[in-house]
Amino acid sequence: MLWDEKLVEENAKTKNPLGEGRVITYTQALQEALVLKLKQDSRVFLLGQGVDDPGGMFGVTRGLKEMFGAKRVFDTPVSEEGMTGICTGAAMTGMRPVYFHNRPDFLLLAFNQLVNHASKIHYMDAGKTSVPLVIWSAIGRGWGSGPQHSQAIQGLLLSVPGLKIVMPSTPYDAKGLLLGAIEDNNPVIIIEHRWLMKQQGVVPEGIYTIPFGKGVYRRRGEHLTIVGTSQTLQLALAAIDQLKAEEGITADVIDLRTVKPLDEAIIFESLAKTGKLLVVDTGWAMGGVCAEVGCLVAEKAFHLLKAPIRRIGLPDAPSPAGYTLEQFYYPTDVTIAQTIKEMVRGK
Amino acid sequence: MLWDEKLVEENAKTKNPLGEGRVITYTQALQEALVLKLKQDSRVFLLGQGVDDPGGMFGVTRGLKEMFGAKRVFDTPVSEEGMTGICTGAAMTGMRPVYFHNRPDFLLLAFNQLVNHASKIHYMDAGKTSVPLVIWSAIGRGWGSGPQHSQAIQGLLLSVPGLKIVMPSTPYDAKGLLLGAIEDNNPVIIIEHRWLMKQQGVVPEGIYTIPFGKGVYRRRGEHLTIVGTSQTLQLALAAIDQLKAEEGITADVIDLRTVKPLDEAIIFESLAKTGKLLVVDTGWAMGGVCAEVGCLVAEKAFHLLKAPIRRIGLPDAPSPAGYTLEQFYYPTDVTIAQTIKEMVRGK
Amino acid sequence: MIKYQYRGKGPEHLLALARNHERAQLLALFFTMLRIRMIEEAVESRYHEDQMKTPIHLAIGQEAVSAGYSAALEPSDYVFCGHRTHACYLAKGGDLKAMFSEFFCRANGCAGSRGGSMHLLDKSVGMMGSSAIVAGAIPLATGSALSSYLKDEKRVTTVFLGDAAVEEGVMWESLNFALLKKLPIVYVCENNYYSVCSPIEYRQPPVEICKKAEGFGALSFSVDGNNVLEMYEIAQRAVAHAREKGPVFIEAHTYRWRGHHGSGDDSHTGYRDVQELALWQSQDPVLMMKQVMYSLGYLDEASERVMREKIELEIDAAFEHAIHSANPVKEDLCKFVYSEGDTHVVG
Amino acid sequence: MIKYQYRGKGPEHLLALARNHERAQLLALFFTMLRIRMIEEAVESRYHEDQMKTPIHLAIGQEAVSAGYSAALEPSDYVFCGHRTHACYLAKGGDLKAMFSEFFCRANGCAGSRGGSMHLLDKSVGMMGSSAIVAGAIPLATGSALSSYLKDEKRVTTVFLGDAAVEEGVMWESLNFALLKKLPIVYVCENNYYSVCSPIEYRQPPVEICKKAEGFGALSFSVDGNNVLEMYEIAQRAVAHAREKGPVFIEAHTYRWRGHHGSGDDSHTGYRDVQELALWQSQDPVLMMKQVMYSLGYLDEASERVMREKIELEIDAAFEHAIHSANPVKEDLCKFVYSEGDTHVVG
Ligand SMILES: Cc1ncc(C[n+]2csc(CCOP(=O)(O)OP(=O)(O)O)c2C)c(N)n1
Ligand SMILES: Cc1ncc(C[n+]2csc(CCOP(=O)(O)OP(=O)(O)O)c2C)c(N)n1
Ligand SMILES: [Mg+2]
Ligand SMILES: [Mg+2]
Repeated sequence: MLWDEKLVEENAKTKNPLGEGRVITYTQALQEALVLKLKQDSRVFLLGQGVDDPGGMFGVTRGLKEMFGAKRVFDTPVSEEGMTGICTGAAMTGMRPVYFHNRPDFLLLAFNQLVNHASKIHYMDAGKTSVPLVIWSAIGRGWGSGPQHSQAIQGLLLSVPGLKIVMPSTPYDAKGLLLGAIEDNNPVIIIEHRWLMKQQGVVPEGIYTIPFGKGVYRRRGEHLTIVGTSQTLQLALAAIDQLKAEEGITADVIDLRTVKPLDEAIIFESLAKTGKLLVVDTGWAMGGVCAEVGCLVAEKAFHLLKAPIRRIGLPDAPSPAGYTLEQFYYPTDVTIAQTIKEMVRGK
Repeated sequence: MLWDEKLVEENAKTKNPLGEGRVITYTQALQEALVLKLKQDSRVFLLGQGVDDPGGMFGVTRGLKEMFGAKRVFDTPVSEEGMTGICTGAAMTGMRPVYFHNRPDFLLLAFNQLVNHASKIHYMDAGKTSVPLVIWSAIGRGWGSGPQHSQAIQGLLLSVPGLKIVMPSTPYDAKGLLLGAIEDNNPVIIIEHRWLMKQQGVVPEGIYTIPFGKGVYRRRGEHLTIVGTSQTLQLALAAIDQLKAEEGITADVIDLRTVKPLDEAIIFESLAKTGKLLVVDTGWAMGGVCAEVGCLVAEKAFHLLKAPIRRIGLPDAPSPAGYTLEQFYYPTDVTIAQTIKEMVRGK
Repeated sequence: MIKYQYRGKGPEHLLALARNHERAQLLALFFTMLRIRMIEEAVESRYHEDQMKTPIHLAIGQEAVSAGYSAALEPSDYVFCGHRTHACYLAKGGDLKAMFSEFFCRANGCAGSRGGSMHLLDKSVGMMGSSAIVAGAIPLATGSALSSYLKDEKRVTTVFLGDAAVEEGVMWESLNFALLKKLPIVYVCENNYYSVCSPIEYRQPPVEICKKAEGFGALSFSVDGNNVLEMYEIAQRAVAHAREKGPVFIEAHTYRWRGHHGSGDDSHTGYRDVQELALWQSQDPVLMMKQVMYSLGYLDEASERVMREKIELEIDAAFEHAIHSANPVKEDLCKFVYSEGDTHVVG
Repeated sequence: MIKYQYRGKGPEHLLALARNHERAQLLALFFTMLRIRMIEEAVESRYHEDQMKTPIHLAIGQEAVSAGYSAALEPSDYVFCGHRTHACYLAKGGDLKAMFSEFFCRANGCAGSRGGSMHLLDKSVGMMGSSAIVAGAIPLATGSALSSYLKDEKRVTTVFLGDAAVEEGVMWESLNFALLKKLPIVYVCENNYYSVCSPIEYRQPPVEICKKAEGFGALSFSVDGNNVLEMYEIAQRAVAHAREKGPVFIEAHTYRWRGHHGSGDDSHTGYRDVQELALWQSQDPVLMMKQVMYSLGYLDEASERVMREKIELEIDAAFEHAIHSANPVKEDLCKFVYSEGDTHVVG
């Protein structure tokens, strides 16, 4: 097994799921959401490169073609812009496509359809047309994927009106947010992370949805507020758990779940207590989710802030392919812990 | 003449150019830069849809085909992604393309080549290849252009490593920054604004360049710091000039000139005096240039801040086509003045 | 120099074809064309008043394409188009009042003043929408055809596009997918030889557009787009084929009499020869058909006058309607950014 | 089920063609193929060690395409390719040590460990670069050909692409532009019938890829990509045509023996029939050529052994080199994000 697959698997093993109930993996949770919706709603269909192949999108879509037929679950040409427009057109005319990509990097081919079309049609048509479209992709960090295969591009889409952007971090959320995305009448981009795919978690059976724009506390604490999503939030949790054990440092850790819409209230609520903000994101620190959350707080909750905001994302460089350079590139629980310590010690 | 052309023309007439020297228009200044470089450097060539037609990109490229030949100044197919890659490939192999678009909206078709290729190749090739490419476009606000023809998308590109983003606001800067862009060895995106094209200004003859990442004070004052670029900065200047005359409110007004790289030092320098920051931008307020500048200050100059940051950009909605809706959509000198007053009065 | 010759078979051929059609059908076709012509001329005649604050892309000279083609469609069939919307919208039965209201930026415009002239839609008659992005509607229409395939409907979707739209790669991505799934779609390319002021020879090598589509495997036709009956007959074959067997591509040769946008001819600017325009005007699709109608005795001065008066009345009423309709209000601005609509499940 | 038959003329034809070529030429071609095969097998045999932390896309089974084609190029000609880089890089003369260093993520890798296996380049031999984005290199290569046109050079640029790359619209945008300007470029499509695990029948209607290119107006060839001499002969014609007259498109039919990426065959997963693989393996391009060499008396066991030993020594030395080279250091991470290089003016 390759180094990063091993890492992901081990990581999944060491982290035991919290709570009571049925335990399944992240990919199983996602698949369950798809099965439920495919059964319930004949308008839903799945497509994407290799959606029906033996890999089946990390296993998420494996077997679904056999279950629901080749008409509703199908492979596509390698034509991201065209297929995004085709999905948009299908959504405009009554269907509910769920379009899978292996990596968010490939969404860059479809920005015209995403930004100029899918996200604007409801507005442009004065509400007469809706575009219930789900676009799914998983950040491909690791395995030497390199500059064109590891990007986290949510920051590039954050300011686009009409889009919703979902970034789950647990199997429970992954399922509930995907169900919510399929039910939503707008284009929803789901950005998963490859490194979460083998995670286990408690996941209820049946349909449930997690509201968009509502964050959740993953930890409660005193010294600072940490805000983020997805895999970087998991790192932050590891960091704070360690710091709590070692140095008694605690934090409110807020999982935003969706970055657009973005739950301002929960951030302000927490800051009223802690006065210190750390924003973490899988994308570039500059100009993306970190910047938006940081600015939002400096704008609307300035009086709550007791210290400078800190942000942890990627440096202003493309993601390098090589293993060693990758180690320098990505934040880790250790580097996050370091920043937390600086913030708490007031350095 | 259409309403917005009239407006732009009148605006240009009422604003008399400051300073001594030769006065020319914004488009003349841009053309001059092109002529100088085409004469000086045989590697430079110009292309774009209609670059050689009677319109000639607001007049910027008019007559250049006749002057430099159809081989070096040429029209292109309507293939933005392809042509961006073609320009990138030409730049990789020793040429220096200047690629013109009427509107930034069309750049969205080329995000794959811009973000996955042009901006990454130098890094990906470990410095062995450079991509000296200039991409020029002008925000198409007005004339009922609507959601797909008026966008200011600099915010979407801000976090992309390897790109430079230039947003001039005066004829002098437009020429000097374009000259600098053509001399730069990296992909440079120039985002102009249609409403500035008829402006007059003092512009030196010959070649001069304006360094990237160096802002400039357009006004000096006491009560707050206003940071921005392009046409919105012009509105902010109108607002503060009015407020100074009427109420004695003064501001440091900083024109960033380039948003990537971004001049942090000048912002912090000014904030040390004023303690209050207003960021203005032609793009969406959320997640773009405003967010980055705001967060930057809350992160690195928090101790200088005496009040919440404010940002003025576009609301979280597509740009509507209709005249009346446009009036509600865009910030004006009046709405900016209102915000400034609130900030100074400490509301 | 005349670059683009009329290559059709002229009025005699129109007359010959006319003999195979019913009087009523011929009258209806003529009426559709005449109505489009008169509406376009009326819009043009008022455009200088600057009350229609929207770009206009007049179809004058190209009426036979939409008129002839759309007559072969069922009311339940769908149409999409690009920026040159007027004729497609009217030929499909789009509401004139709602169109004029849109031009006048009124709240009751067909796109609620959000879209302007480049975004006309009337879903009650199957006019599904348009995109101001060249080729942007092509995948949308293909997606609409995918919906029909998924729903086992016999509905045909048609998309009108210009000669420049085939330069966008998404045209070929869409056609490839449509052929792969044998979708019920017709691509109607109005080749008027220009993209804005760029002649086709600056954008494409000398290869027939329909040959490209043929190379991809589509049933393809080359048609005299100034001959409404040739257009109609080919459309009938195309629509029947699309409904039962799959994609069809039609290249209709025609010519735009006015400037790319706005009112009036712009040949004097030099990008095309006035002789070329004169040549094509001598093959006026409306006049040719009128003469055929006269020579067949299906129309005379009196009945033509009745027709014209009817259309004039309709136009006047529509202008009245638009001019006296209300502008949008501030609260409208941020409506319809997101669809809150039902998520009704279809079992 | 065997979906994709071998359609070439088999070993007899190879032998027949061989009679028209010099012994030295044939030996050189065989050596190139054998070297690629042995290098690929060596990489594969060590991949499980997990020291080459990079995705690999092996060319085993497809060697004749790059080997035969590249023999027709001048050293000064340029080559670009996609993610399946190894054979193209080696056939153009790329440095093996730098390639292995890249695989081992070393600082002295050909892309400085930034690009990984999907970004091989060696500009000293005209191997200009590659893109991990399907079809991403196609416009880059077209731009390189544009450079040659602008510089009045006789250099030919070639881009290798897969059968899926023609599904990206940018392929057709690029070809259209190349034909428009008659650029010196050859597009070599290696049709191995699969994109990852997706058979071509899921992605394209049953139309020959080269017919599409022909429809666009390109001189097009369909070639047995397992026959190195057919490949070489067509390449000579293609390169000569490209150098003097303009674009050529070659579709080379071949087959990938290993999984899409990584090591080993993956036919057992069910996306392709093991019989199909066996069929194509019975048309082994390297073995076929070897047998021809033996039957012509140009090679015998002794001379073959000498060849193999030479290659083995080279491979061992290259592994030694790579394994003992230094990893990048932290300071390398943010190098080369921007080019500070000269802006030397060429008059
Ligand atoms: C992606 C994109 N690029 C450029 C433009 C600018 N543009 C608007 S209309 C037009 C001409 C299109 O020509 P054609 O498709 O032949 O249609 P016609 O106007 O002749 O009907 C162009 C280039 C655009 N709207 N979208
Ligand atoms: C734009 C884009 N979409 C999807 C992918 C994922 N991907 C990587 S390789 C590949 C297969 C390409 O198949 P083909 O072009 O036939 O080349 P082959 O691997 O067969 O040599 C795909 C789909 C990608 N890299 N880029
Ligand atoms: Mg046209
Ligand atoms: Mg393939």
